[in-house]
Amino acid sequence: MNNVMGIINNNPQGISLKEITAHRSLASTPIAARHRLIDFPLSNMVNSGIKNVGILLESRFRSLLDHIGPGKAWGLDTKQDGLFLLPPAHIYGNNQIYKGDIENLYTNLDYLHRSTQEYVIVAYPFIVCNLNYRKAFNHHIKTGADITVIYKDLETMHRDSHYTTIKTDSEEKVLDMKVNPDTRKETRVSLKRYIMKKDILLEIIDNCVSTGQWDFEKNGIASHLSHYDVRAFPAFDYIAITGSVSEYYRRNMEMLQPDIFNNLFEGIGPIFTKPKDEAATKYTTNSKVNNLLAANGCYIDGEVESSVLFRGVKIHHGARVKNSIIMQKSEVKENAVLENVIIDKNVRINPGKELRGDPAFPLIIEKGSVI
Amino acid sequence: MNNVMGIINNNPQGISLKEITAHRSLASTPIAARHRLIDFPLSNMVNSGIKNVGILLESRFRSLLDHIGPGKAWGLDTKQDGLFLLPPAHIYGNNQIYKGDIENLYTNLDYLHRSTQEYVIVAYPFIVCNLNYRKAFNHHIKTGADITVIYKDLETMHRDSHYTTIKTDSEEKVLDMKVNPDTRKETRVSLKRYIMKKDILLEIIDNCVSTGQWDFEKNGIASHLSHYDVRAFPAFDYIAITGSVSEYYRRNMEMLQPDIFNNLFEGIGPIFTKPKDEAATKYTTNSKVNNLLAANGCYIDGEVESSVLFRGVKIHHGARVKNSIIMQKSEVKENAVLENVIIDKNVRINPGKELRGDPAFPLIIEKGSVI
Amino acid sequence: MSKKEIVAMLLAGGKGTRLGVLTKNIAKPAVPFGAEYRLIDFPLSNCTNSGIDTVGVLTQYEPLVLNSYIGNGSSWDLDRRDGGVTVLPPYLRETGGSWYKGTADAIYQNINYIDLYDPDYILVLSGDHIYKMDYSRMLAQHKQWNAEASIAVMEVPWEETNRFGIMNTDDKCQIKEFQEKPEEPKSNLASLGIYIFNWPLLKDYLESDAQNEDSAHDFGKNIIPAMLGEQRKVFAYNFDGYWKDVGTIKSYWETHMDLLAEKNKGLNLFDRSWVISSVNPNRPPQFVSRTATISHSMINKGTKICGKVENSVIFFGVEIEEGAVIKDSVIMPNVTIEEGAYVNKTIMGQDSIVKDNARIGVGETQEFDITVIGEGETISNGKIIEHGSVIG
Amino acid sequence: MSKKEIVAMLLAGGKGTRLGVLTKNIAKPAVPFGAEYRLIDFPLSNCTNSGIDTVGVLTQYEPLVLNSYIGNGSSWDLDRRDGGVTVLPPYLRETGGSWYKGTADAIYQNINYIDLYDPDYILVLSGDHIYKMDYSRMLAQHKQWNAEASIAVMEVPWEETNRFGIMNTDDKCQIKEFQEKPEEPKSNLASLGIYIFNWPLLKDYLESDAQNEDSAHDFGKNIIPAMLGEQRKVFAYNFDGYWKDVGTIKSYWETHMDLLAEKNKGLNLFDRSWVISSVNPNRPPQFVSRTATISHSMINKGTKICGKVENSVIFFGVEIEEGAVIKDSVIMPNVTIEEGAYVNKTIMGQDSIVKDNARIGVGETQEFDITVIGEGETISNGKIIEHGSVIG
Repeated sequence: MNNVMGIINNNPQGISLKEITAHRSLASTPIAARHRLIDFPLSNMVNSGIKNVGILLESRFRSLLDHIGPGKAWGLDTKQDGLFLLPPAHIYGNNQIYKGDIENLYTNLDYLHRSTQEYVIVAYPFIVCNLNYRKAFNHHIKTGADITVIYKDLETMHRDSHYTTIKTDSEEKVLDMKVNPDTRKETRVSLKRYIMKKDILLEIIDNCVSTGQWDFEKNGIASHLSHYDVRAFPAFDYIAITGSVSEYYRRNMEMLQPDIFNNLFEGIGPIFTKPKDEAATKYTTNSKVNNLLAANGCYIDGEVESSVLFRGVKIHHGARVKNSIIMQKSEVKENAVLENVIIDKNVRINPGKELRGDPAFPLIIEKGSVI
Repeated sequence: MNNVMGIINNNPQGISLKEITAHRSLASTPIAARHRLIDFPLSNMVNSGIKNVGILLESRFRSLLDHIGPGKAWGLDTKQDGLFLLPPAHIYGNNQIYKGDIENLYTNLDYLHRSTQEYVIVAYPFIVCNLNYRKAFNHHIKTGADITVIYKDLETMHRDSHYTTIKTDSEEKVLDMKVNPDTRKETRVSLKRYIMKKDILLEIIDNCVSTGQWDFEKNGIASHLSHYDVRAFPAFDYIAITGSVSEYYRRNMEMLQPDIFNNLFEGIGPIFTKPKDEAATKYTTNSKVNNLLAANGCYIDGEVESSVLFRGVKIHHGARVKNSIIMQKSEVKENAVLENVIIDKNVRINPGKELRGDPAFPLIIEKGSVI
Repeated sequence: MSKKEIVAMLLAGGKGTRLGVLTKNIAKPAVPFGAEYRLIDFPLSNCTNSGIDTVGVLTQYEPLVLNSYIGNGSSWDLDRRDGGVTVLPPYLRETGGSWYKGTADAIYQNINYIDLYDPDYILVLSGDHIYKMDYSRMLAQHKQWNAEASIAVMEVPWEETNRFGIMNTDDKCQIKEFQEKPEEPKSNLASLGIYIFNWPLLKDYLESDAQNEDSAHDFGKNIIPAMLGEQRKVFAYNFDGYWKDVGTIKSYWETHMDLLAEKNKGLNLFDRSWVISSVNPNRPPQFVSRTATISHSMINKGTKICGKVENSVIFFGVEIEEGAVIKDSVIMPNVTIEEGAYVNKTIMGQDSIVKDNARIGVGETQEFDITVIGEGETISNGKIIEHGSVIG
Repeated sequence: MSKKEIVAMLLAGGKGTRLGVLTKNIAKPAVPFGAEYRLIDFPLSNCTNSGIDTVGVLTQYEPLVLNSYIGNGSSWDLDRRDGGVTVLPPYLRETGGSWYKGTADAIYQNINYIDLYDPDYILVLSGDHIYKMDYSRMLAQHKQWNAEASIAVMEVPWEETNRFGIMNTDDKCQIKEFQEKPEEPKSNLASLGIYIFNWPLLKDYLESDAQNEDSAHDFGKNIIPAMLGEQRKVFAYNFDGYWKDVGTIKSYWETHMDLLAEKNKGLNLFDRSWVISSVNPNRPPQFVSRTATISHSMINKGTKICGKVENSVIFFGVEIEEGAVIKDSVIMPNVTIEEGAYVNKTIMGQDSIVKDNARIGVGETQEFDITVIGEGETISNGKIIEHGSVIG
């Protein structure tokens, strides 16, 4: 895979996780107790042997920069190739409106030109999976396709999600592709992992820019199915689409199931993340737990059921937490009660407070709040 | 100096090096054959024992990011403290106009709060020098001043520059401070290195923001000389103010003088820069050179006089280059003639072309041009 | 190389025979500790946190394991342009080569390494102590008092003085006498094996000690007494934090129980102002199933807990299956405890396996009899291991 | 540790006695080369550029210098999470320890290191050859032809065959016979000392070679002949780029003159597609004064040139004062040539000084008589050194 580079297309594309992405980019959204969304596509690429990865930055890139650093956790801190952070286009001027990811790619054309790899894989970070690209890439070479899209057959999809469906013929040629269809007709959902020659990506960028179109997936691929030979390649492992708050919540809860947890974390390759020195999690004599994902550095003196705890979370005596996601360093004080809640980082829930959301509409408590 | 952090105030402040800073921030402007402006303040801080440095990014930060990376060249790639890139404020929204550096500092208040150091040094990268802060810092502690400004007595200053003058009493207390005065009355010029307690910086930010003022130097210091005890501390080594294109050109030319070169590079501490693997510079049998600063990877087959050549520059047979600055990877083809010219990177000057500027108005050839 | 004010030399050479089967395949400083760490993480992190960026690690045995754990030192911010951490095994010279004969000889054989940095001071540390200490304070006292050598000491209970090297000081903290494990102690100030020396002076002592064929080449037995004999200015530095030598099975287990204690006796691993760093293995979050019960325990990431865990410390990579019960135990990395197994007051070595329904640590429990299962051992189905046994 | 397809073992043990005073204080692989590099930069950069990220460097002598040059390997992108570069000096074991007895013994003594990565193939390299080679192509041929061992070879002039190990192959490139410096060569294919072996097979050969007390434990003399004797599939890999052994003063100087040649004979250091990396010393730009004349030379950064430089290679940190003349010479790092001095066809060792008006390399010039000034030597005012002398 020395001949393949990766692009992580970290652009909003109309996706918002409301308060969760108010101050961070989608790619740096925390998930699964000790990860961020970008850990998955980045680890997948590295595990497949890709050594040159560009990440399109959107404007709220501070937390992403903190998390990724020079790419050391992924072994991408090299002098040749390695990790490249590609600034967004619209920060060069004062009054520009963000048009779409194509603009972002266009701004960083010189990076694409400079890279020596012949092929490129474009991946969107909000779809989480544990994937090795070797098979898909070999398939791409064998079929001689212009573009290969990786997909999964998903019987049920939630209306509140954000996904792209494809329709193929018997030879896996893509006949139709719909980005966020209002009515879903196809069961095959794109993993938003697109394999192609770099020259084709450059051609798509050029076509889009010169015709004033700005969405890579819609304008570059979906509307050019007659122009390019686009083929589909199936994935069978677990995937998590986190295209809306309810989907994001549901996916975190889903990972509490042992089979899904194992598939994601003990599957094809390790999922790397930025390491942080934290002591192991401490459970006191009062702790009562039942189905939990937890990072290190937590202190559990209360009751926790079916929840996801990030680094350094404190659940104090008598507090009860159920079906909730609690991010880094947040604290639930004595006898507080939480159910179906997403607590962002550095939040403090005061003693005795009760907060309840609904599984379909989890309550989100913004970063740094004291309640 | 474990108790001191650094802020590199990389903000335009009305300074423009025209085409040279069109696509890069001031801090990443190339200077002295193998450096960029930021190498100097950053090396000064590191050489003084400062281990925590924040760099205010302005919007064109891509080249700066490439150059600084994780701060390895400066030994700042540490887990605790180290280098922090502080994004500009105005990229968070689409329609905001850049107000001033205070806004930038304000956006990154949490970094300032999180840092454990008690003191802070704010330095502006467009003034180049080789400085150790220990003496100035000890002086700051001894006098008990609120703010210490480092200055140099400069008899002659060019009108086309960009500088701040100070007036002091016999005890070096600053009585008056003028940012870019139209008529210069004082010979003492601020090095734009300000030492203070972090609490005072925080107070200045707070004061400015709450009164709608946005310039750290003008609104934070110059207009508060009665409120704060501001003291001056003299520097005696060479300094180069690069506040305009003609100043930038003049300073590069000045470094061709052996005494200035020695003072800057063999003075107080080494000036670190991002290393790049390049072979040594090759001179052919045809080369004729006379006073030159050159980086590695150049190929000199022509005549070069009193010029500064950056990495990988090629001067072909019969070409004549005089009093010029030629940046990375630019090429001067056979028999071309250059005088008083600044050539940005990746430029090609075709065979036989003649380009002449004036020392006061050097001709600038934009990055990537073919002429 | 640029000059350094102080260079630390970490004596990590001990074979750790008192830790028995736990050090069969790994050097003592690499023994796992506290769910997340190895012993050597403590002195290395203390160095970094104290602003010491040049550390030589003296190791006696095949250096590969320690070398590969330490790597380039980046885990402790010790991958510095100048200095950083360097593993120093005994090596062959043109004139031959030899094992380090004692703690002083280990330093003596690496004079060249130290001289690269031309330091004013040398800090000598051990690799098997658990504590948090700011060495820069000790150095400050050393400089302020114009000492030639400083030794960190701690008050120990009078009844335990016969287990330590005891320092007798005058009222200005100057050490006048040193008693090794005395029957009749004159004070209860025990040496913690942490020394600061003026380097030029120490070099002289090391060189003359190296000539002395009767010497054991040991700091405690030879160098310090020689300095005291010549009325050198040797001062005590009083340390009042948590400090524990984990060189025995008993103290190793005890220290883990101290960690779990409600008021953890002073060793707070959660304190963000003095972080103990380690080589952070890349692992998924800990997974606690619906069938798990956890009480009064520390559990690392990369674990799967489906059974009952009580008063225990669980390292990464451990799986505890449904119905298994773990009590008062230390479970080292990558151990699997299968369904229905029972583990009581036991230290389980790395990569060991307890099969279905085996029972470990049964029978009458003596106060400090701990059961130990060696690295990679497998306890077969239904097997019963008596309390206090050592397997491996 | 994760499995690696191939691990490189770099034999950097040679004392380099043929380089004389240039290797008095530094191991041969650390000898400066080409204004900017050290010899070891070439095989290390070749590894990185070939996609090999795990390299063991076998060194015989006090490992500090090489250790500190190699550092954490980041200069060659060899500071990898898994693998990277590791310096492997001979070390003491419980059973004692010994010098590496030969090239094969050096690998034999480090079987444990190699087995950490469980590789399919081993690449064996030397530390004193200047060349650019894509080892991944050699590996591709090795795999495609189902070889058990592959040896890189190059055609040399027939009259020089008696200086090399000559490989006689059949028409399918399979090696049938090996002649060490033959008087009557059957081919002109010389071995470049670059081998790929299937690791399990090589391990067997190394183990039985280690038992053989009559063996010199050398790849060329023992391992390869043993394989050929047992009809193993040993293939030649033809290399047609620039390759030079710089193990003698003469070849070291010649290789520098090759570098300066207008059509530099195939070794292009400016080629960005195969960069040779080095530990980049932090230095100011080169400063060329108004009094300087430079012709047909390579000059590194961190130099100050005020005199005349002709047909020479100048390393970093060199100062050439006004009126000094340098001709056909190699000036190693941090040399000072004072006013009016004359240096002709000379290799100046690191940190040496030529005082005012001294003259080096005067008298009648024999074709390959090169003057050599050793590391740190000072040539006093006005002194005259005859052509062909060796000082130091």
